[in-house]
Amino acid sequence: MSHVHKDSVGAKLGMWLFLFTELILFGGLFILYSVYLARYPQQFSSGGRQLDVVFGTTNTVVLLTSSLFAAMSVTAMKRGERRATLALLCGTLVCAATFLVIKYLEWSAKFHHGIYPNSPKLVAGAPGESVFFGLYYLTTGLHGIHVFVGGALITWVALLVQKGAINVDDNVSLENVTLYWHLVDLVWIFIFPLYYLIL
Amino acid sequence: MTSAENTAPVPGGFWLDTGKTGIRSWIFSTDHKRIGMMYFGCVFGFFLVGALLGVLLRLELIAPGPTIVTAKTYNALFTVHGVVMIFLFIIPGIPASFGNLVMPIQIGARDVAFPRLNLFSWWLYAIGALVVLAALFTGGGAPDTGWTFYVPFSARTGTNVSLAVLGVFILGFSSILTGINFVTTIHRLRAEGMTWTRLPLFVWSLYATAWVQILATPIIAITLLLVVAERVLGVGLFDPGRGGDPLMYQHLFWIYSHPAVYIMILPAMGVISEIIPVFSRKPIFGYKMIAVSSIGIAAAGSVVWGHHMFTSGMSDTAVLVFSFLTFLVAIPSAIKVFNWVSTLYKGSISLEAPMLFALSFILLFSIGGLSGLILGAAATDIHVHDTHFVVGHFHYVMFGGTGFAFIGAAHYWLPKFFGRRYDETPALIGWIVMFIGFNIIYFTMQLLGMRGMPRRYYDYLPEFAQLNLVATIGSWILVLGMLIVIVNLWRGLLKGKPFTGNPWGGATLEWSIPTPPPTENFEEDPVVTHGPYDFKGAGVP
Amino acid sequence: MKNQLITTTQAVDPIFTFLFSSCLVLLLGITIAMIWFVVRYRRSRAPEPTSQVSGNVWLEVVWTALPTILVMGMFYYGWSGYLTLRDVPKNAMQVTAVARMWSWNFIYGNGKNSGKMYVPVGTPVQVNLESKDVVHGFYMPAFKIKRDVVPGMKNHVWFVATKPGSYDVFCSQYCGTGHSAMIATVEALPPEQFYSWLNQAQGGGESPGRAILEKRGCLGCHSLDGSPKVGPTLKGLFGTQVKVTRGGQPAVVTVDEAYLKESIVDPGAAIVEGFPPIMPATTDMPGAELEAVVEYLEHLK
Amino acid sequence: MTKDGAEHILSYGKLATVWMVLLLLTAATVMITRVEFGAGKVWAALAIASIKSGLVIAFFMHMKYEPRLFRVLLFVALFTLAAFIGLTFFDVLYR
Ligand code: HEA
Ligand code: HEA
Ligand code: HEC
Ligand code: CUA
Ligand SMILES: [Cu+2]
Repeated sequence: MSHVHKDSVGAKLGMWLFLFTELILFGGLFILYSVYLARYPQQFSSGGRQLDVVFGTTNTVVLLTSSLFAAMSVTAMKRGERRATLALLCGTLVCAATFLVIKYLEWSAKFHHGIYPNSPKLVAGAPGESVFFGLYYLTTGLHGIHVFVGGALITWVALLVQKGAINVDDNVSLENVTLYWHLVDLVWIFIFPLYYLIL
Repeated sequence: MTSAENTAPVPGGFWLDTGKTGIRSWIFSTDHKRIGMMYFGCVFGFFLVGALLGVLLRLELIAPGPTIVTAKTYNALFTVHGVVMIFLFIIPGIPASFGNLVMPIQIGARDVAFPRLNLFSWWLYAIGALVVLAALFTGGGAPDTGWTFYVPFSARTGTNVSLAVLGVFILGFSSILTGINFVTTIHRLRAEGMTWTRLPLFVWSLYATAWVQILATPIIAITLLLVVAERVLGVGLFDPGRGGDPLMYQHLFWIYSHPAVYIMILPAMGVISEIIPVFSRKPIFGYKMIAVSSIGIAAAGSVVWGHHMFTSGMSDTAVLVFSFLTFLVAIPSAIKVFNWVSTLYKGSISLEAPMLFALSFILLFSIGGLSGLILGAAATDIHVHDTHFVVGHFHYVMFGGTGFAFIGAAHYWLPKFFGRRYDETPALIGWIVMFIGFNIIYFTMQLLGMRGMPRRYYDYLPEFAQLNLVATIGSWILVLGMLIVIVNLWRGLLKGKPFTGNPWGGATLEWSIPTPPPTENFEEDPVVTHGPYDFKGAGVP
Repeated sequence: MKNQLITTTQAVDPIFTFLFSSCLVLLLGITIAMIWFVVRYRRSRAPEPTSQVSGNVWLEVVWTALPTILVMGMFYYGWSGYLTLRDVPKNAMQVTAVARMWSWNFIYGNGKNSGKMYVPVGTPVQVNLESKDVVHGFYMPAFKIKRDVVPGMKNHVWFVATKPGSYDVFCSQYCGTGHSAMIATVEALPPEQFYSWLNQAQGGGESPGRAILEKRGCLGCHSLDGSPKVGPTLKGLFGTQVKVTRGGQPAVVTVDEAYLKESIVDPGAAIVEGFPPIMPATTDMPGAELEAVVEYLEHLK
Repeated sequence: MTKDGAEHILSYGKLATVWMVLLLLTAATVMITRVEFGAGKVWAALAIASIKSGLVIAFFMHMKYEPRLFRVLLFVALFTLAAFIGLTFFDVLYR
């Protein structure tokens, strides 16, 4: 009867629909990736070998762990453990920051070697190589933006938890934000082998 | 039936019942009806802007050689005409305005699932529109790429493509959020008894549309970002000099933009499916087939994008596959047309304005759709691709289809929200003039295309002069008709005769609540006991 | 005689006829039914609906199945015609069409090139399409053929002229300011005439500078007769004073040899007032050609 | 109002187990891709990535405990993306 009833299933449905759009947003880049991989297997492979597997693997572990923290924070909230929730969310944030720092190091190393969009080195190099690194920067860049946004959202829900606006009975926002965070992880699960390993 | 026949009541309902009427009560309102109204105002405004540009295009083409503008201006004109019409008028057109206005009422809800998100969508729309407009006057001036933004040209032209594309990106975001909101609303907020088979067909069509918005729009988002990356960062993903493939841009663009044409037409089909049974006083023929064919069009329509690329140098295998799939889309469309026509059989047909527009929709959409078959067949598309035949095709489906449905919907539903109505006679005259003008301009364009006049041509050979002159004259007739219709509708809504009760005799829920609807829509949560076209069950006389 | 050659027009025209006539029949059927229903069952004549049927399974099946069969026929017919357009006859003569903003240049096997395409009547011609900049479209309405000219991609079309005459080539894919001016002519000549043209020395009698302007596509943007095009006319240019913007500053230069060379090699350096900065830089022009062009422009009065 | 069943709460232990498996799978991908077996690598790595994402979706994202509708819709979205990629390859592969 009441106009402002909370429909948590509806809210989650909405969030999932939004995640589909994110999936397809990255999907566009994966379409390009698969097409250009089919066209330039050699250059992709040599490009991939120039990426740092150690950085990549570390970041994978960092993100998986952050996802674990995020998922646990939901469990904690539903059990009414507010302090634990906050601690876990902070853990997630730390992981997010670590991820971004590592990404920064990785990118600057590449820049240092003269590999960045439109760099003279890439312009002069084999055609497929410039495509590979172009895609690499766009994909990881877009992903990085998502990590950043996800971090901001987590901070926001952490504040709400702190205030008690998110609590045992009403915690869809927390669930939804963690869903978003898992998506960021999900995308990385594919970026990692495709760019760092396969080739 | 109405006691208030000659006392002219001021509009009440959601306009006044909250006691708030200032501009802030609108632009920060989360009421789906107010948001729908705001969308309607903006969308309609942009339609007029786009139409003015279209008339200028025709004026330039009145005779060969330069007439009123330079080549560069002409190119900017059709680009802006296309962008405004597609992204600011027709895509948000019916779903965001009439969808917002009536869909929640039709399913017996008090609002959409996420009212604040709904408001946010409108804001994004407004901001995106402003950004697009800003692109016209800043940087290198209005973009001159065509609404398709094909690379490499869009990557190297000096005009302000980046900003325009960013605006479209924001508009895409707005469209996505509306889609998410509608799917969730339709799944979660149906009133008790509102089963899937009692859903009005307009709601079905919005549901299918919303899915296309959700699943296809992200692709245009990323594509447009790539264009910006191409221009600003020089990434070179589509630059053949660096191993990029310009055709991949075309694929990505059409992966969205073909499904987008079904974002444009499906809600229009929904409107027609509402109007036809009401004005024939007969249940719609083949309810289930019409509902399912909306989903069918959305699904099949998502996999036919390659038909825009038959001449591009795409592989012949792809031509085969995409041509085949294109023809599949025609089948659900045919089902709808046949069912609409059958609904008329043995009905009691009243030719008021909404019905006139609905019936002309069927005709014009059929002409446009059938010409789409000529484009879908590989051999014939080669000749008419990128000619005025295509221009004729899409104006038939977009303007003759969606545009006419939009105007029909305005005559059908707006009185419900204003509490006043337009006059029938001027509407009839305006409609006749429009219909004649419309066919003169766009049928002539198809003839021009058959004779080989390419589109996006500022200047043309003398052999095309006569037909172009005819088309331009047609555009003036069309303007005249539109003016009559619009002025009549506008005056009617503000000062016309009162409109209360259920004058059309509709059986969907919006006709069961007061006019104009109160902010809360329903005093009590409704319980639905009859189908949307069960006029007897709804107690409609 | 050789076995019958199906021209592109012969392949496509019957498909148009078939499609248009089936569409016309459908459209007429729908229109007539609608008008008839509206007249017969208008409210003044039929105040109450006389039926409340809301569906019929058999009708649905019929009007799903029949259109399916029809459109499959349309698809198949359209596809088979497309195959003819793609299937180049074995003995086809090869010509390369080079598209740039906004002109066409046609290059023949023996190195001869021309801004107008000459073809022998009766011999199939395969046109190989090459773009120097953006996407263009090679469109010959008379032969119902069209193919995009995509940079970095090998595309082709073929056609055969059965009658002598001249035909238009349009650029069908939007390519910027000069898009609608990117028109060329195809002259179909009797074979003897064609071969004597083909074997004539390049630019016979014409100055070499002019031939270079044509080959390089300069004439797409510059006229030699004083008429304005996308770029300033080259007629009588030498020795005049032009207002330009150099490094953001307005300046006046007298057109001399150095300025001409600069304009060609680095057109961005000085932009003529009233024109957009769109001229592509020509960096791959051998010195001798450059001299020839400048020499020609000096005397173009 | 319908209350949508008792909410399912995942235990920390279960989440941690999933995390362990994810780490193992990551290690497996790195290893697999270091050995030489040509194009098979691509598919192997993608297969593992799919399993990993399946785990994340099912447990971290609770999909396993959501109404069936959610799974159907997810399938629709994935299928759409697959169709986009697949149909593009009709061009790319046969050009
Ligand atoms: C509202 C928008 C809309 C709609 C609904 C459609 C509907 C269709 N379109 Fe259209 N189209 C556009 C908007 C739209 N189009 C635009 C904007 C472009 C150009 C973009 C650009 O380049 O700028 C375009 C371009 C376009 C092309 C590319 C042309 C080219 O550039 O070479 C093709 C090719 O296949 C095509 C085909 C079709 C088909 C087969 C349908 C079908 O869905 C039509 C189905 C309808 C019917 C078939 C008619 C009704 C049915 C009957 C009357 C019953 C009898 C029918 C049978 C028995 C089959 N369209
Ligand atoms: C919904 C979509 C829509 C609509 C409704 C229209 C409506 C019109 N269009 Fe549009 N058109 C497009 C979408 C649309 N167009 C698109 C997508 C393109 C492709 C762009 C590209 O190539 O990139 C295009 C291209 C296009 C071209 C081809 C340009 C070229 O290729 O060279 C032309 C040329 O004649 C044209 C003309 C018109 C005209 C005369 C109208 C008229 O029908 C408008 C008539 C309506 C009115 C005039 C309304 C009445 C107005 C008033 C009452 C206000 C007062 C107005 C005046 C006094 C003038 N359009
Ligand atoms: C894309 C169209 C285009 C093409 C192709 C083109 N030009 Fe230009 N050209 C221009 C424009 C526009 C200007 C004026 C703006 C500027 O100075 O850059 C110009 C300017 C010039 C000028 C200076 C004219 C003056 O009035 O000062 C010369 C000389 C010239 N072009 C020669 C050539 C030659 C030679 C070629 C072929 C190798 C060529 N152009 C190809 C568009 C073009
Ligand atoms: Cu070249 Cu259009
Ligand atoms: Cu299409």
